[in-house]
Amino acid sequence: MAELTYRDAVARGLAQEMERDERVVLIGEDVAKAGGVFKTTAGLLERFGPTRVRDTPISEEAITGMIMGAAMNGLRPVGELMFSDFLATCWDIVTNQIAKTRYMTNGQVELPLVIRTANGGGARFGGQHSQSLENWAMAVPGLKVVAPSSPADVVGLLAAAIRDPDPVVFFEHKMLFPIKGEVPDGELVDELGTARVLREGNDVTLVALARMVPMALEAAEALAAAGISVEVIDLRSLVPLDTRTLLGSVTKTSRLFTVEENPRLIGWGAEISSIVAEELFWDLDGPIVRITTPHIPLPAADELEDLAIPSVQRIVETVRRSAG
Amino acid sequence: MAELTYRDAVARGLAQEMERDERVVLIGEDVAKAGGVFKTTAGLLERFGPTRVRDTPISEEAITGMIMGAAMNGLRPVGELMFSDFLATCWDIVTNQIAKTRYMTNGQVELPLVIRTANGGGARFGGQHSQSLENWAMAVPGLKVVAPSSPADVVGLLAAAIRDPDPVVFFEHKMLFPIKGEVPDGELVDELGTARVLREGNDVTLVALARMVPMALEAAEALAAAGISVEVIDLRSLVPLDTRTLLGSVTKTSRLFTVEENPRLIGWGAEISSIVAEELFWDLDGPIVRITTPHIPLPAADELEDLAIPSVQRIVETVRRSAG
Amino acid sequence: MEIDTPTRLSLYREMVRARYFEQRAYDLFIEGLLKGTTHLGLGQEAVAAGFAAAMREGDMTYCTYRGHNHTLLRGAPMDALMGELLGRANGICGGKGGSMHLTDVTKGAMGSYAIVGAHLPIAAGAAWAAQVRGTDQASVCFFGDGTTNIGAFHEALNIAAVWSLPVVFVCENNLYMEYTPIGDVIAVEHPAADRAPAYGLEGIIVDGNDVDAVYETALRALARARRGEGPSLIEAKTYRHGGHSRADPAKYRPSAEVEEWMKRDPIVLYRDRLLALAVEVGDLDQIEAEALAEVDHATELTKATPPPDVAGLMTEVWADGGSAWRN
Amino acid sequence: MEIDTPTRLSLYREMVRARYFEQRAYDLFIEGLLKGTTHLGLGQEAVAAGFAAAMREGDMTYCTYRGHNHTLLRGAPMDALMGELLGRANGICGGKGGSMHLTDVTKGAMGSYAIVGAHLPIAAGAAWAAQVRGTDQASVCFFGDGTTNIGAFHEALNIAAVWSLPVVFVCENNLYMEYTPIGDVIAVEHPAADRAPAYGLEGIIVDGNDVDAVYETALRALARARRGEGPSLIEAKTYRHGGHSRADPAKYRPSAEVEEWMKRDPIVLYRDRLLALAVEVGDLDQIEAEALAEVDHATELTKATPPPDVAGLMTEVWADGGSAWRN
Ligand SMILES: Cc1ncc(C[n+]2csc(CCOP(=O)(O)OP(=O)(O)O)c2C)c(N)n1
Ligand SMILES: Cc1ncc(C[n+]2csc(CCOP(=O)(O)OP(=O)(O)O)c2C)c(N)n1
Ligand SMILES: [Mg+2]
Ligand SMILES: [Mg+2]
Repeated sequence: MAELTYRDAVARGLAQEMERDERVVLIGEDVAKAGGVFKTTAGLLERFGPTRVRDTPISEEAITGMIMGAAMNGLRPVGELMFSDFLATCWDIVTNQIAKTRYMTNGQVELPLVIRTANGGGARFGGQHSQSLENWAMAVPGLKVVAPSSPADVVGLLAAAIRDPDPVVFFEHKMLFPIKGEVPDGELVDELGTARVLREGNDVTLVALARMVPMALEAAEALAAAGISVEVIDLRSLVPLDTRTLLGSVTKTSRLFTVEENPRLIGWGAEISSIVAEELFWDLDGPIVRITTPHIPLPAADELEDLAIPSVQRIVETVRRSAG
Repeated sequence: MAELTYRDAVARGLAQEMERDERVVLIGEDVAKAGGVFKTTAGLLERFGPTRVRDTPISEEAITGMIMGAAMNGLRPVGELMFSDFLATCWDIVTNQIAKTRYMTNGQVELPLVIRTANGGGARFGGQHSQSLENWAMAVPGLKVVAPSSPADVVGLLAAAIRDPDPVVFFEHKMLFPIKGEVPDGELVDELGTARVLREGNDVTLVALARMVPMALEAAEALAAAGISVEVIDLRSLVPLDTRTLLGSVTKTSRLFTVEENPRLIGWGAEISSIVAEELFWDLDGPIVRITTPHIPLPAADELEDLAIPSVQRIVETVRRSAG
Repeated sequence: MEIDTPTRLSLYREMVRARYFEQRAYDLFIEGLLKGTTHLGLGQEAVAAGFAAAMREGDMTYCTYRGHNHTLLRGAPMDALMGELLGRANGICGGKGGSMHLTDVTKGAMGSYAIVGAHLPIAAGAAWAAQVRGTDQASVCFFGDGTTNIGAFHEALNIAAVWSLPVVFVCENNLYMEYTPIGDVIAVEHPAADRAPAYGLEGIIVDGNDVDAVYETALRALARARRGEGPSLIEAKTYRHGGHSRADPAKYRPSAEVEEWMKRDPIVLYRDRLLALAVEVGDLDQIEAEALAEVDHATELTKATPPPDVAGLMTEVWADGGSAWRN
Repeated sequence: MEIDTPTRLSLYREMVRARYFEQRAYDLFIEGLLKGTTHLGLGQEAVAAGFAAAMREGDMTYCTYRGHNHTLLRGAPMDALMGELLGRANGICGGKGGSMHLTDVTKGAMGSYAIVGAHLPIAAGAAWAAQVRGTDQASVCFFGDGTTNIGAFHEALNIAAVWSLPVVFVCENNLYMEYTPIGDVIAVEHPAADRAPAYGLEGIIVDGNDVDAVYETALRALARARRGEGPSLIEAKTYRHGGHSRADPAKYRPSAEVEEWMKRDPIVLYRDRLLALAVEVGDLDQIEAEALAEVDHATELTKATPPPDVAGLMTEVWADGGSAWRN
């Protein structure tokens, strides 16, 4: 058991899989010599050499297109997009090509690839470098969507994503890079599509993802002090979606709150809400409430950005107001 | 009052606005000399000349980027993307630039522009030319999203979109191009953000968009015969969203069904469902049911495609099963 | 280089097979049996035939919606292609792909891509994998003149050149995009060849209606790729006999231009050349008869085949064969 | 061309203003007062100053996240820029933009764009509007060497050339992208100039550290644009003194290379030239003192300004001033 940062967990997960399977290769802007702009790939070039860890031009369509082609011809490539906002610059390759090709060829083409990308706000980078875009990927049939909240999950879910025979978009939250957590020694392989109950509770269920998970946990603590027993679920992946864990929890608590970092309209919380509202209609004791960033681009100034993104305080207040 | 096809209504709406305001210009692939691959811009080159109606290279980033720049410098441009699937090839310009620039500059930049595009399935074109992507646009703060279902709405809403000072993505459904409808004579200008109750009813509310609207109406007719009184709402625009009409209707009927052409996960129906489930929690008599295309890319073969997209029969059966 | 007679006969046969296959596709579209759309390569068969003949097993073809010929001539079974066009159970993609997405991975026909430009980086990626794995595969990517103006073209050419990837980019310059002439939207004469120097590449132009020339050019580019010397960008001048897609009558083209190019029909030209080279006319007649019989057979077989099983709707989104997104 | 002394002094002044402003921004970042990020143009001031001097009112500047200098030198108020960097109420974008999105439309500083390449077609579009409306505006678009490999570069250059748009594309080739040298990712020597012929354009290279040369090149390109002769693509060779962003120490650059370029500091070079041209040292000292005072003043003013009113969070998504998406 070692304490690792979320940042180092990325490199650890990549190294574990590259060690195990020589078909695993990594490309992206500044991923090799510089070890990544977030230092998430530090040491990999030195360890695995320039054929397997390679810097690209600033060409996101080439990065994603190349990993698709490589996956069609025997590699298991990992492509890094420096910021998730840049998904937009290669969205055709991701959605129209990578996501659809297996289906359109009736299974002739297998695409075991991973797109890793730094996601999320909080760094005061402004509207074009701060988005939470898991919902964009969730809306596209044929993509699996993973967003870990802890270093151990980073290692295990990244390994699972790399081993998965389908394309996975792997969102690393940039505000979590410095956080530390215990990571078990040895090979770590988790399972996609499994949510985790991080705290048990009876009164309300709080569902969160990525950076919203530590916030939800902190809010649960504060709510416990106010006499509200909160169950906290970390979804970990949106596709596949662990509806069993989710529905199980809400069956018990009869109240659901979602905490999303994305702007409000059609965030993943809307999907969760529509599933639970339909399937547990007769079990709910009150309306499902979605706690989200408002439907605005993210501003840069710290006071504004902090106000935009759901905070512990906002979670606590919303739950108290609706379920207190 | 003249009978017009939905296809001709596009040209009529464009001509009306180009006649009125010389700042309105149109660019896109094959929009000028050929009159558009769907013949939606036929006659405009002849009428308004090559400066105002212009063919572009196959360069979607240039098309959308150019209309953005032009809108910053005194024009009110309309850009055509031949198929909505190609939104993915310029998604950065649409989402990171066009949608965010007003906010990021604190209102210094105004972007009165329209992106028109042929949307939707049913033409047996296969997975890359058939998508319904209104939900993609709805998820992006800063975009208005319009999808008309009738020729009269095409004219009026297109005029409203062109006059709107904000960027609008205007989805024309390619299976509706040949349908005919009455269009009043003279200048027609509708209002964005207004849904329309197309059929009144008491038992259930059916909310639809674009090609799903005629299907919902047909289903309502069939359901009436089965003794279920259905209110049909055509949303017409997703942003702004006419929640007042929507909530008003559901307050009356206490049951809601959404009919979406997009794949299931985080379609616009999820957002509608989450709003209604939260705000009318105590009014609903049963769960909100979403009728959608399954979460798959669209197949090409007719039998498969017809099965994928919601049909009148599927709507009727779903409503009967849940609300009968 | 002297091309031997068996190879030449084979080149002829493949062009004729492609021609008859697509003529039939057109007829079936007009008959209403082929729904959706088709983009025919009628008139452009020499490019497909010349390259397919020069490629080896293991080499990979990436093509577009205008990809019937390329897929067929790499060896995909004609009836399965016909089945896909008609949306029948024998379709090579189970009816899920349609005309714009013909694929036969077992033959190295790695897919037909319908968004302009997207397959260029994908083809480069397949070549990159060949390089990393040390196979001697080459990847060949076909696209149109209009495709040279989209961003993905630029990104793919650049990275392929910098990484010396074994990929051959083949621009089939048929002078038109959908309805707009390429000359209206570029500031250079040759949409592909004049861009090659931007990537440190030689601009190669070939008569795309001369199958021998295409074949030789293909052999050279493939050899270069296999020697590890990097990509080639080849511009093949050609012309489509018909419209862009479906029943487009292509009225936007000057009739003198059309006539001139019809005289340069690659199949007619090659037939004449073969006869001049003392090939027996009977041999050519036989090739044609066989090709027609093959097309007839594929048509009959497909017409007799039912639509795809509707269960297929929900399969093959994922590698587990299914489409479940929840547990 | 002989540049007159007042113009020269003004070029010097503007470079010095930019230099001091950005040095202060760096200090404030290290102090923790500037959150988020900065991308400084220290060392690249001659490009910004030369172009800004050659441009007229009504002309439009499009730049990147590395856009402080360009925005300032088009005339944006220094204190409002400082306010934006520090996220204060006096920020030119009300704190909503931040360092990467400085904009002052009133001065023709049409925005700083932070996604590589996106602003090239946008700048072309502004030029297109000038052409359609018959104004004599030109649009100038600044970007880096690394930007020449992204698709939007290609699409914008091509359409601008074909439509003869009054736009000047300026590649500030500072030899590096973030941490990777440009030479590693292109197959030509000059990332911009060697691509110009692909669009029928002349490849123009200028010493980006010689402000006179930049100024003259800018004047020529702008005149060409205004004459309706179309776009120019100019590659200005330059170097950033510091890292890519924030506190990046730029250790990836060989120290000999850094030293050589530091000797070619555009401000030092120009000071020497002015002195050689018999400008009084006192005049230069005074310019420097005034610039420093201006920066000090902007800093004090900004430090004394509170954060933006939180009400601004929900304004200016739409033209009605608000952010409502429902009725
Ligand atoms: C990104 C994108 N834009 C537009 C289209 C619509 N489209 C399909 S084919 C075509 C013309 C392509 O021309 P070219 O590259 O010359 O190929 P050709 O059809 O002549 O073989 C266009 C515009 C598309 N499929 N993808
Ligand atoms: C599409 C996209 N990819 C990657 C980035 C991350 N990024 C920001 S600046 C930069 C380097 C740009 O290099 P260059 O064009 O030479 O400009 P410079 O920073 O040297 O001025 C990169 C890769 C981005 N902002 N946008
Ligand atoms: Mg063509
Ligand atoms: Mg640079």
